[in-house]
Amino acid sequence: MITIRYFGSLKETIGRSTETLSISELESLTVLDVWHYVNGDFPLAENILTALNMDYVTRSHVVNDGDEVAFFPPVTGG
Amino acid sequence: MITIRYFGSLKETIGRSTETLSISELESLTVLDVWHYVNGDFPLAENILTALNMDYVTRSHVVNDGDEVAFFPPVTGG
Amino acid sequence: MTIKICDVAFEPFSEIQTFQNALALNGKFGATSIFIGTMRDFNDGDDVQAMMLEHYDGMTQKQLTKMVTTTKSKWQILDFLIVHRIGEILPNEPIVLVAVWSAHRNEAFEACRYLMEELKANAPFWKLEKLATNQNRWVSKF
Amino acid sequence: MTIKICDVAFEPFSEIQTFQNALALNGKFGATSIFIGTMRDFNDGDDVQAMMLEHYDGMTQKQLTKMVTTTKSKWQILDFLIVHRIGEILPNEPIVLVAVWSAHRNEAFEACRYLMEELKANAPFWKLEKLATNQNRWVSKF
Repeated sequence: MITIRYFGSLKETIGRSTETLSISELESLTVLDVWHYVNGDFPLAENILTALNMDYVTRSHVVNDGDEVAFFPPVTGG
Repeated sequence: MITIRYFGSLKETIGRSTETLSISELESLTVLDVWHYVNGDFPLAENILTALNMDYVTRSHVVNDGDEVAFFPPVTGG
Repeated sequence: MTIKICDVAFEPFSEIQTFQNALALNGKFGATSIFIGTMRDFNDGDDVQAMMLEHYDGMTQKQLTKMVTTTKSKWQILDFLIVHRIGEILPNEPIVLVAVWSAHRNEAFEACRYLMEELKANAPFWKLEKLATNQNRWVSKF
Repeated sequence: MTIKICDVAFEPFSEIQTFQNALALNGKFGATSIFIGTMRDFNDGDDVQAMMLEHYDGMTQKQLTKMVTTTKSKWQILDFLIVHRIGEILPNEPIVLVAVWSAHRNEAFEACRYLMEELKANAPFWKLEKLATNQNRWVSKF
């Protein structure tokens, strides 16, 4: 099972903040694959950042069982 | 009359902190001339800074009656 | 070294004073560089009434810790204090505090600036502004 | 805008807090950049017991005022506070405080750094250290 999280304006766009994904053939599933598994054809906008287990990763990074994947717009703290 | 002031380690070297100089022919007297008027042949060391009326000036700046001339080593505040 | 995520208003100067008093660094630090970010009542030409600061709990702490580690590898730093607000913030309330103690001023200045720029670029916070018109607007980067 | 020359120990954080409370800038400033220089108990490899800070009264104020004017012409600044100690200073006592308030962080950071560098380079202060060996030593620049 992997956990998927959304933050900021993307959370509103998607209409969910957290969801989980249980699939059998997790091997070689990338961050981008995870997005499309749960969001279908809805495009992952260019400016959306991606994190795996709370570290920034590229969309082609491989996801493993137990991982937490996050999608969010550019950060605006400070 | 012009006022001459010394600060920091130079004050100790010279042994005075303030003195005045009254001379009749002040015209075209420079900061360096003032130094030698009161300190004779004692050299004005390369690193000594010079101020005229509390603004930094070069040694060739002309001094007028009523001016305050200051000599001091590089500043070390802050 | 302290990183605090704070869901109520904080007083930056008493935070720094309390932190500094507890450091066993008397006579050792010669330089303290501090940055405080405070909420304004205007942004992009509009009046702002309040702001909701959301963050990614866990990732924030992880990223800030990494930034501090990198900063320590670049400059000789004696100690750090970072405080960041989350939740509802009103104009004139502090949002972020970064304070750096070191022996010399260059290190303190450079490290404080670097940390703030890294925090702005990478710490997972998002600001939702409540405008005077009662509209909500996500702050976005250009 | 305040420039203070102070012949007794001062508390930097209460100075800043008091000054900021008196500013009519609530909601207008988004960034505060602060530098505090504190006396260390060591310098150039030697233990230091105390320091006598001499200055050129009048020229100090004149030069600091000029620095502030130049800083204001370079960056959009809302307000400044500069405090500098003179007289006998003990380890762990603050020597200098520079605080800058502005709408945005770049201005605050740049102006604070610029002011400190200008102060170090041009403000007429001289430090005489009293070493642990009881010798006096003028601090010199290299």
